[in-house]
Amino acid sequence: METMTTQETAAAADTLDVAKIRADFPIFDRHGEKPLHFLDSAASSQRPIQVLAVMDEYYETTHANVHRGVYGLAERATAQYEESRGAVGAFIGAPDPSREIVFTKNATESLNLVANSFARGILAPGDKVVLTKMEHHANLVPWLMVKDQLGIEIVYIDHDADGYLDLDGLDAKLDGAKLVSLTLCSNVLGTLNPVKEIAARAHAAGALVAADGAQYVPHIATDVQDLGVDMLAFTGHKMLGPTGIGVLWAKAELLERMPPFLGGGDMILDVRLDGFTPNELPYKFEAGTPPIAEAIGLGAAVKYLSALGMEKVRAHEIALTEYALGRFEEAFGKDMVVHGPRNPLDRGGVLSFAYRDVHPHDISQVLDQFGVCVRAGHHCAKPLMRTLGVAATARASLYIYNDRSDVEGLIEAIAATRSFFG
Amino acid sequence: METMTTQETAAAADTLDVAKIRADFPIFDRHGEKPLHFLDSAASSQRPIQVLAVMDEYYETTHANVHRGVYGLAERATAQYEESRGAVGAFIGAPDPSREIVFTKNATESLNLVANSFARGILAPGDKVVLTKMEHHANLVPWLMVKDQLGIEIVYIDHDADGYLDLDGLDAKLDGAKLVSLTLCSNVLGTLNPVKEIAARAHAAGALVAADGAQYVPHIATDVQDLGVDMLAFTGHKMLGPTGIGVLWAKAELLERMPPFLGGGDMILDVRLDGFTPNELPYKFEAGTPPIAEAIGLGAAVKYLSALGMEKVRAHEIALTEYALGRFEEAFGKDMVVHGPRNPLDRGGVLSFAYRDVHPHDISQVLDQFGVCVRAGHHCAKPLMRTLGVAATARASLYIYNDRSDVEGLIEAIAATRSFFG
Amino acid sequence: MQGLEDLYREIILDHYKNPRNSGQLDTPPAHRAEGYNPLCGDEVAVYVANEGDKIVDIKMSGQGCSISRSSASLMTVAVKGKTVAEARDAIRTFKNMMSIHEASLGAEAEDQAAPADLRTLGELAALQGVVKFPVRIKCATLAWNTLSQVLDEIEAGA
Amino acid sequence: MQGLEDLYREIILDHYKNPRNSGQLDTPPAHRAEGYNPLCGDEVAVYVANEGDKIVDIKMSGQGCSISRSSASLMTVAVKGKTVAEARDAIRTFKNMMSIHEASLGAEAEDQAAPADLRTLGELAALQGVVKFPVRIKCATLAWNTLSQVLDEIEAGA
Ligand SMILES: Cc1ncc(COP(=O)(O)O)c(C=O)c1O
Ligand SMILES: Cc1ncc(COP(=O)(O)O)c(C=O)c1O
Repeated sequence: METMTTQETAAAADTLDVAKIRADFPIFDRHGEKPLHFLDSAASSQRPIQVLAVMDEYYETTHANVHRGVYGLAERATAQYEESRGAVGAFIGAPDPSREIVFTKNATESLNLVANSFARGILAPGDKVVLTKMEHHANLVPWLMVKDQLGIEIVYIDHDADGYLDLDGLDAKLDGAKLVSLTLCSNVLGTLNPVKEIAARAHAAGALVAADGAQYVPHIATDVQDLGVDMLAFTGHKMLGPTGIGVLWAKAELLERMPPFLGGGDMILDVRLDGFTPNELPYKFEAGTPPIAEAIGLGAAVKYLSALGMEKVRAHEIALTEYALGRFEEAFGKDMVVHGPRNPLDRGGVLSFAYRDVHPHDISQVLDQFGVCVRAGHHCAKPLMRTLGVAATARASLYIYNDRSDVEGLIEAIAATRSFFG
Repeated sequence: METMTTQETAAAADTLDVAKIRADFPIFDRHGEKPLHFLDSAASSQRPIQVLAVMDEYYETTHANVHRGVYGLAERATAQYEESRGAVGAFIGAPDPSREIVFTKNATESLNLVANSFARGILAPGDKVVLTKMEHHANLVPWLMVKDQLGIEIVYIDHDADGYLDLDGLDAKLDGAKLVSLTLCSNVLGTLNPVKEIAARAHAAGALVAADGAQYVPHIATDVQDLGVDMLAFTGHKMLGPTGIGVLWAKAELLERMPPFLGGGDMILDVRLDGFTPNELPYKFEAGTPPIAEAIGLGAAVKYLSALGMEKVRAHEIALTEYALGRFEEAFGKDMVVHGPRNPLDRGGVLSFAYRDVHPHDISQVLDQFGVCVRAGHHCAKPLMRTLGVAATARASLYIYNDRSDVEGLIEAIAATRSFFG
Repeated sequence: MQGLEDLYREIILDHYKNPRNSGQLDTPPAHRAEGYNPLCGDEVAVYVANEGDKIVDIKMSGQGCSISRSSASLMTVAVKGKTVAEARDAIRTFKNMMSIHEASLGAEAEDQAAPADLRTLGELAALQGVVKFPVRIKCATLAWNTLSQVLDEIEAGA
Repeated sequence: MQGLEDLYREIILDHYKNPRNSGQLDTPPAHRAEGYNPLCGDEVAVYVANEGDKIVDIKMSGQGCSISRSSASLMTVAVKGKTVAEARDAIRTFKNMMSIHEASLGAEAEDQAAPADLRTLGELAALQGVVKFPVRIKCATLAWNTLSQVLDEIEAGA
């Protein structure tokens, strides 16, 4: 999937000035006394002052409900909200942001929108939907619900022990399928899935492709047209944006065919006591007062990321992943197992690991005493946990404000678990 | 519905210090040059610094994803989020907030949750649901969708020319009904519906009662037990909270019976490749990363409102409504028609009006030149517009930061429409 | 209120108070389409009677604000007696005039209305002030989009 | 790491590394229930063999962290040989100990565990430090909630 060599990426990484970046994130100064090794951005990232300031400025100077007001404040609020739509669309290479970007509350709602809308208007009982066994619950449970309600068939793509999808039997699985929905980057294994290839083969088989970009869009320059997918879901809080905002991008002609999901204000052209006419794109899918300030905050977040340069963000993460994998090996040898692909070019900056037989909860607890924040649990991917043969993993995840000192802090803290767990 | 006399309420109103309140709302200083007569809080209110500060503080010192982290930040974030649940529950008299308060993105999602969950697990084809003809689209379109999908019957309670519900034929309508879903306060007419009576009669007939409190909870002390409803939906941005946060309260035993709506992280106990087990209340209904900062902001908003005292808030609005109705009469006589009940005790602070034959859009446009913000349109209540025999109305709505000067500003601006529209 | 004078030009107020070609035509033989503005509930119905590709009569009815009503009235005057192709030109020119704002917001700038075109607009140029009030652009274009639908229907039927 | 010493007491680590009553019992005659911690994926199965209202044998199996495993192990020791009513008392006492934090967060304070109760807890008191780590309370109570389900089943069947 990647075209740079590791050398090139390491060189590019030097250009991301982590100290300068950290200065933009108040939490590193203000969270408490210990230094903060925040290694849980895959669960939720932190926010720079630039994003917080834009939202405050909006509330303090401009707020009014959007789309329905003639007066100046409402007009300015609407313009800012719609500009964010444009900025977010541009960030992922959407050909027609003003029609194709739907704001939701999180990636989960985006994926539920897809599943429910497909269930209501596109799928028929018995239709086949293809998922992978490494999906986040957000791209799994909505389909299990559709299965219960409509009686569709769900077929899963397997993966091997290193976390690579097994594409051998893919064509048989695609045969007759209506939709493939898969993650661009596993939130547990870090695997970057070969979505371009899968999309091409799915399209050849007549299936549409939905992508879960929650762990991808924040980290890797994204171009929906290049990826070749039909839909893309992602979430603001993992990419420097506020909580409460998610995105669904889909091709306009597909959105036109999809029936609405949530009903209410803004999503209608007309309502009678016996029926309604849906509004134009994208409003048809935006029922009720949208997360206005949050959308504007996400607009500021993508501006911040674009200013850094997504190529550099990615290069930084590759270099840091490579560094971490090397240092783990040095420090712990066989005592530490990192799940997922070995090659840093094949993975995002997500490092799920097992250390000896210390339970992830206990690891995370001890690490917290060192100011090291990692997630412990099933990471909303219980079926994947089962194929890994574990109940939970510890997961350290990297982002733009992390550097080698965080990796060293992590290693020191992991070593300290031995004082309790021998 | 109200027990105070107008005299009493007028006296109580003097105790709300509007000048002091306005000082808490930066937008009045910062929106631009003209004085701001913000009379569109029914569409969305403004926010006090107290709310913005709590959210900034959260992001700058505490943020991490909730519910899944063992480390300190995540624990503190979770505690703050759950404390807000408690505060919001206490604000509406919920007997068991930690299980009964579901955070959503807005009232619209809350009402969609009810409609979809009922459709999936409680209603059967042919079942009867009772609405009113003054519902906001948010409490109408979801049911029209359920009607399409499941084939339920929707029966409407009428209202008279003054905006009072017509309860004469109610028992026949309730006969065999499974659910009554109605607004506590019309966002167009201002009517405060006799929900206690309707709930009692609905329960006697074996029907459940869902209430849309979007225009009620921000303005009137709310006690779900006293109202006697089974469910209550409302929205943060109309009550000094941020955008992106809504609430559904429902009785725990009802939530237990309701199947989940959105699927994803946090709402499951277990997921297998062929099915899932939903989580406990209220998490079962909170799929994905919730609007964390927004919930915390709403917690701060209800704290602000509670400190003012909801009895005083209501008294202030009654007094100001009374003043406005009197002044309109004086200034415009028959040239101005205000929709809804005449008696200020029977209505919320929402004043939809027609002025001569000037179109609401034109009224709002002219008013904007005077810094007077009113909404013009169908207010997401198209069926009600049809019974009113208009395509749109202009609507001025009052809140804690409005006073007589806003009413005077409104009157002056309305008079000025004559320079264009004779 | 100098801002408002730009919006509420005299011609506009005149067409609002005295709409031209208000009413309905029998369908068939005339063609008809309806437009809504979901933001404000405005509605318009446009009726076109054609002979071949010539618009021999046009009427409009509905409810709306001064901008939407006057724009509809001005439109009927502008296209009555014209050919379908000429009417499409007028629609394009008018919508270009209205999209100046949208273009400046970053939307694609299609083929911008040349000044010459604006001159051909005649009285319609009075609606130019709407561009400064972006929310009202939808009011101004409602009737034109609806006319466009009627023309589609005529050409589909032909 | 003084905070952690409160959590990871020696008794706890001992029960974690050398769990007592680990394993399964045949069902029937034994009764069985399963518990999940959805936050972390921990699972426990509790097996109880009873004679009348007496718990004659108890086993537990599953996966979990030191707190959840040691709590399960300590629980089996605490209730083995006790009556169902005594076991329910133990559950109540234990959960009260764990709810001090929740109570301070505003939840209702039910019948607070009296100090006397804590003394009757014996080794279980080692888990008291968990209260300072609210996220781990669910780990500590998992087995107890599961035992409670098994007891419900036994009493329902009786
Ligand atoms: C009566 C009523 N119900 C529901 C809503 C929907 O609220 P929201 O747009 O925040 O979902 C509104 C406000 O628009 C309302 O006035
Ligand atoms: C791969 C993946 N998909 C979807 C989600 C859901 O995102 P959210 O919780 O913001 O809806 C997440 C994050 O939790 C994720 O990692």
